[in-house]
Amino acid sequence: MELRFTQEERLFRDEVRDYLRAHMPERIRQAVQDELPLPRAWMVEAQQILNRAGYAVPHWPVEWGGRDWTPVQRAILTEEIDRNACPKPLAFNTALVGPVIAAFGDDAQRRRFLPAIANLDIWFCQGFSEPGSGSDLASLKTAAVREGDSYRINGQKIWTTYAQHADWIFCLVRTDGSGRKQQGISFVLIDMATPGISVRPIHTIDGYHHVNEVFFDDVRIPIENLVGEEGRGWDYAKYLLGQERTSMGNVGFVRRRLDRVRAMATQSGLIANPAFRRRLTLAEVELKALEVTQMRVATADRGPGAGVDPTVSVLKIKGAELLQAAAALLLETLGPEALTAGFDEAPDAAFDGLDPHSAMLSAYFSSRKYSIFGGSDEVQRNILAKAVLGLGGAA
Amino acid sequence: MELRFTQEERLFRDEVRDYLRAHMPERIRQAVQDELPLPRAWMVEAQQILNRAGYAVPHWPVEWGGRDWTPVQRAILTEEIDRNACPKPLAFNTALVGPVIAAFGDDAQRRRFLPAIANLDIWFCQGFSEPGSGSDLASLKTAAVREGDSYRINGQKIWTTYAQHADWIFCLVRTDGSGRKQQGISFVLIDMATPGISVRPIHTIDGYHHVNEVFFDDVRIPIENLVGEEGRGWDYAKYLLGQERTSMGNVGFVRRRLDRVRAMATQSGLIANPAFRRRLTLAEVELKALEVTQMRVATADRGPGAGVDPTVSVLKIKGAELLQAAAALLLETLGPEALTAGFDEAPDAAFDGLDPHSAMLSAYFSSRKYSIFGGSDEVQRNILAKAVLGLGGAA
Amino acid sequence: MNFELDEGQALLRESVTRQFEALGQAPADAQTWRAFHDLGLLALPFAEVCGGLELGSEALMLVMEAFGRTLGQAPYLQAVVLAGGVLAACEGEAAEDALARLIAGQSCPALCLYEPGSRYRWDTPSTRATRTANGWRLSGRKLAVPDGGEADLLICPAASEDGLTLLLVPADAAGVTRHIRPTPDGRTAADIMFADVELTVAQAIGDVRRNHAVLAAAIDHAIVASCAEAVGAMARLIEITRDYLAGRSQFGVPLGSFQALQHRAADMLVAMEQARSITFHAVATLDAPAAERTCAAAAAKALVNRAARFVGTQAVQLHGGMGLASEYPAGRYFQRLTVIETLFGDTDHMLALVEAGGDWRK
Amino acid sequence: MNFELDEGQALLRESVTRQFEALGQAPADAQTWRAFHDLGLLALPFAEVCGGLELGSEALMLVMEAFGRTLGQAPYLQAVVLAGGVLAACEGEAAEDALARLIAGQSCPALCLYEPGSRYRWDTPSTRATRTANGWRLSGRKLAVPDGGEADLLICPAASEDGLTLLLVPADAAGVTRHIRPTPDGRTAADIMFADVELTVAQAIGDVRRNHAVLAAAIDHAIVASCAEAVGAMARLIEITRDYLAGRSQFGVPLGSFQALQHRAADMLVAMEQARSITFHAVATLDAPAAERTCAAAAAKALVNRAARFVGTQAVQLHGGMGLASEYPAGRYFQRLTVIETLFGDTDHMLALVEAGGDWRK
Repeated sequence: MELRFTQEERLFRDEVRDYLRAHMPERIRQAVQDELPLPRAWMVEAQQILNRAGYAVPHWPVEWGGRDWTPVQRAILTEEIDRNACPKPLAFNTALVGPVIAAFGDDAQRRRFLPAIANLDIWFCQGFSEPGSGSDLASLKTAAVREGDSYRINGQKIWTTYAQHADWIFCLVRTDGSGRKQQGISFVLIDMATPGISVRPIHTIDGYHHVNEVFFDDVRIPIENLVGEEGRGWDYAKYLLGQERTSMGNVGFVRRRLDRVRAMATQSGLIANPAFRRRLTLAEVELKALEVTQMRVATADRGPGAGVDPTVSVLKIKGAELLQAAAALLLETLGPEALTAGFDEAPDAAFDGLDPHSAMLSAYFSSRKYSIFGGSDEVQRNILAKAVLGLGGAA
Repeated sequence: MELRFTQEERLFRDEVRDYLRAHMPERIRQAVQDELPLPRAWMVEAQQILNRAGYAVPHWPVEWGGRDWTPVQRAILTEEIDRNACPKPLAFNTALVGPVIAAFGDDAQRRRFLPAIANLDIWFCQGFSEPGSGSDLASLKTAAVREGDSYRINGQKIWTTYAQHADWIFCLVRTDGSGRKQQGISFVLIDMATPGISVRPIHTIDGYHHVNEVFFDDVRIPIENLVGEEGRGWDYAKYLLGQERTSMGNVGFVRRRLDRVRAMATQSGLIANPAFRRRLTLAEVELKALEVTQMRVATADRGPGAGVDPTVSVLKIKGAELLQAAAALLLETLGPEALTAGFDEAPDAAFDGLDPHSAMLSAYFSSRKYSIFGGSDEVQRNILAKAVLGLGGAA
Repeated sequence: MNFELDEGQALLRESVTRQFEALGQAPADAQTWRAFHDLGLLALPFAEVCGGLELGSEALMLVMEAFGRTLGQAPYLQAVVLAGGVLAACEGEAAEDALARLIAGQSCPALCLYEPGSRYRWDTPSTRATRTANGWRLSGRKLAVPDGGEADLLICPAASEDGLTLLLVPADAAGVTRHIRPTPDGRTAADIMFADVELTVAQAIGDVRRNHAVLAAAIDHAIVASCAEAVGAMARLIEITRDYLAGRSQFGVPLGSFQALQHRAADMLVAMEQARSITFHAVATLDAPAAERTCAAAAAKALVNRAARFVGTQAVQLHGGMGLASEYPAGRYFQRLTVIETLFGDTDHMLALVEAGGDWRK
Repeated sequence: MNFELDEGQALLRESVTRQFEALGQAPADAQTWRAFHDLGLLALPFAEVCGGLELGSEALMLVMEAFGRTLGQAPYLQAVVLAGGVLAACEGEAAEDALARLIAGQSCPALCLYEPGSRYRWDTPSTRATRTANGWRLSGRKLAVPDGGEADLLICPAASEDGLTLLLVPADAAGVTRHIRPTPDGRTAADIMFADVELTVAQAIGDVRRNHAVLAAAIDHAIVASCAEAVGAMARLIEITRDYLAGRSQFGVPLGSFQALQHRAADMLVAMEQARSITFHAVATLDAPAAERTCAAAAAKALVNRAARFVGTQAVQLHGGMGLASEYPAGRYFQRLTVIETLFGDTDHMLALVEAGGDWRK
């Protein structure tokens, strides 16, 4: 048991921090700090800066750009990226489709995609959820019918983040409808430029456009775009659930938001209100605990494919709760000005001159998604009840 | 719609208040104020003072001592009894067994029991719950076998409040095990002096002895002690659930406890802490809302037998929550002295000279029961989900 | 005491709700305002001597609740309850004229309360009114005036040598600049700059010795009206959520059969009913002495704010992704409830007002 | 950074837990104390030069967690961590002797911190020490000293002309009166009156310039130890609750199959794991500079208090009536967790300490 960072770990943290501060442009860090929606080009630029230092995909196999780091080092990297207000590597690329291709793709797929995924030369979006599937992902209906050397795909995906930016989409599709619903699901890669794909924006209550519906109408893709074996897509999706564990708590994000609340409240004098201050202090204390929980999850990392670690659910639930609590404090800090602190600009509009207040009310509404997407709070509690507490068979 | 008390209602309230203050002995009111456990004799004395003014059983039929009051008047009485720190009439007598005998008993039972019940000349306790039944009351197993002119009863009841004080017990017993579990249940009255009855105290975490197990070992009772028809006991029990609605919120009790917190905090200076003060103010505001909710429930009274009004569940849930919140504020107010503010005396021990602090920590632990007994919070939420929201069929 | 609607109240609620549903949630326009006029809504709270209907606080509560249920977009709270409340309490020709035009549906006034750094305190404005040869010169900045972009007449409290002065400023007066910004409920609010606006003597309404009391009363009425609106919105949002849970299946069973979701919905109901109860109390106290009235209004808003947040966020949660999409109703109710939270004061501010009122518990 | 136990720690935890389970929850007696001595527990935190084992904060945390799991009744927190911590930090023969006797199992000291009206402030006692010809005369009243009735030696902070003075008072000294009262966890606490107690010069231990720092450090260590105890108690209470839910049926199905109860149990787990994490942080900060150490300890206690209340009350709720009965374990864990809440400071006090520490967030 070593509850403190070692000297090596502290040196590593300083190295990461120095690189980020030296290389990430101030305009990008400021926009992240202000929680403004970033233009696509900035996100690509940021990821390439990370990738240049080996910071985009350290958890990948070394031959594909990974670094042979300890779990603590990887957790430190994630935290420093967040703490220094750098954009995180695009999770769909680096945490989701990349590891699947690395583990289950063939060599041709690996060579074609992995370097481009790491460098965000190809932008992937995720096609898992469907209308009506909700948390019951395996009930998906989008069908891929084998016709010679290709699949013909028909169906619809929903809540597809950044589909409007994406070059490719990775999808779970049904290639066989005869068995249990978890069987007959396959994992395919689809070029968004393929004829028959259409994207419809879903505007969300934060006033922005992040998510979309994606429609597939007789979309033909070559069978080379199948990853792994036909019918094993559900296994690969479950493999993914064991990945991307250390960033689930959004620790650095919460920290930035709480720091912002404290700075604003100090400037406005609200900090002198002890009742407000106690709430802020409590959130900061909870965050400190969450930082340790994150490190516990990180150091308990049991490698890819080891399945679900239930403590991840603690991290996910509490991270969402704190992000929402911080958003509520932000709202309180704004006072009557909260009314107009957002909703002022179209997404990806001309970026300069945005009021730094303008995204704060959006942040409040946007925060609700953290307890819904990526495995809702309710799903996480089911996992805890079943896996840790041995309570199951519930309706 | 008349959101204020009428002139008549205000006069009625003053009349009740004046009587209570003039006739209820100060020592009894002080003990209630201090939340000390009352000796049996004091409870009898208090109820007889109420009964003399027609305040013990105003909701009963007029010929048996009831008053033809409006629901608002009855609610005002309940609140004034609580607010002026008077002991409430024993619910087992006046709210539970009395109305059942009045509605379903025969004339001999009415004459024999109702006046004595109203005046607490006979003290009844309740034998509904059994080990293992929990919220599933109808699963009860205590059996009454008909043998000539008597029943032979064997079984066990649990959580029987004041069994140690009681002269009689009213019980749900199984007279027929062949049909659905709700069928074959009968409602009987049993003299606690009957051979074969034994009472075992259950000591609770508040340090007191309120509840008991009651064992029936070949207990013989005359069939005259059956109330109503054999096999209809479950209907009578459900009828009871429609009674005693206005006191479920414990509004006056919460008020007294919060007033005590404010007085103590003012004396100690804790009230100057704004964070504490906000919590107290919020509780007081919630209580004000609960007072109105209670009046809404009272004025929506649809008469006996109309079945369950789901708004009662709001009252029950919120009343328990506030009583517990007030107990927590009491704990906070005590500071380090909380450690020794209770558990000092045996129940019903010599009463004089008890430290007025001595029951406060007991009150904290005792408060937990309000969300468990009388239909747990979970049962109340099931009722709301089903009756008001139309959501049902849950596990 | 009795919480049932009488015949007239039931009729009012029914007709208003039907009309609001017919108007839908389109942005308010002149036609809407005309319909409000024809329904008598613009005259509803005002004394008969001013040409009002004097229907009382309970009637206003029912109208606001119907607003909440239907997510009505018209600036009724601002123009009629808040600004109208100030105009009705001020003597003098200018105020009387302005009120008459409001009742006639010819004017839509707005009260400008908050300033940079003021938070929810409105009684010590930095905006200054100075005397000139012809009347007054007004300078200052007001923030986040709800529906202030739609107003043709601005009531601007300012500090002057006399005390708290109320000035009636036409929205198109020289020196007035409005920055109109969208608010999350699909409406707008205005940041308003008054730069050396020249006003006549007659444009100062009211009496400086009474202005504080006039504003306090109008704000308390508007606070209670906003509580009633929130109660209506919560009640409807709970129905929407119930319908969603009952109608949608997951893992082969209706969402509504999951006990954890049922209990959440039950808790939303509990919060809403408590909010309704405290709103009743505040309505019943609107005619009480000022200190008591302010305490009751603040107490109501404190609890309504908490309930609005709980009901709003949990409705979104129970809707899953659908709750986040602007095109579905749940999120829009959450947005309006959030806006109401920020009006007149957050929970902490309201609790502090209750405390400042001294012994309000009776 | 690494949260796995090393071999020695795993061994310590195992042997201590086994021993504690064997001792059961009977009131602590001389035999228990002897067993603690033999296990090395009385020497565990102290420096080797004093005859201690110097095993470090992590080892103490493991011991306290085992205490919590088994509801151990011995006055270890009071005698070894709190009073022992003060003795070990004071120079001079009297303190050294007292510590040696503690380590040898021959003495059971207690530190008297709070007074009537002091709430959780211990640094400005009203208890007075005045100089006499032979040493000191001590007068005052201390409240609610946990396990103070079992102590043979009392450490009493008092105000004197020199400053904050620490006096070693044999519990049977003339002028000492103890009122021993049961506490809800089945143990006792003492209200202690010091009435003109005559003491020698040597009975004033420590150095008035350092006494505040010595007490602060010992209290912080005890706070963190109490956090670890609470974490152990919560972890065990969650297991007990899980077993109850899994083993008991209602309406024909196991209680544990009701989703609302499952989710409550899951929330208890979340609260406990967060409490464990912040306790790790506090343990890791015990050797940091005083301000940082106090902040971390206070932060831990704040979160542990909240978790203890949630886990305790919900365990009782999930047990139904059984949770209220003293003879079942759930209620007893709740009782001990409630006592821990009242030790050293409630949540509000702890958050205020965190705030007073300035910028503790790094």
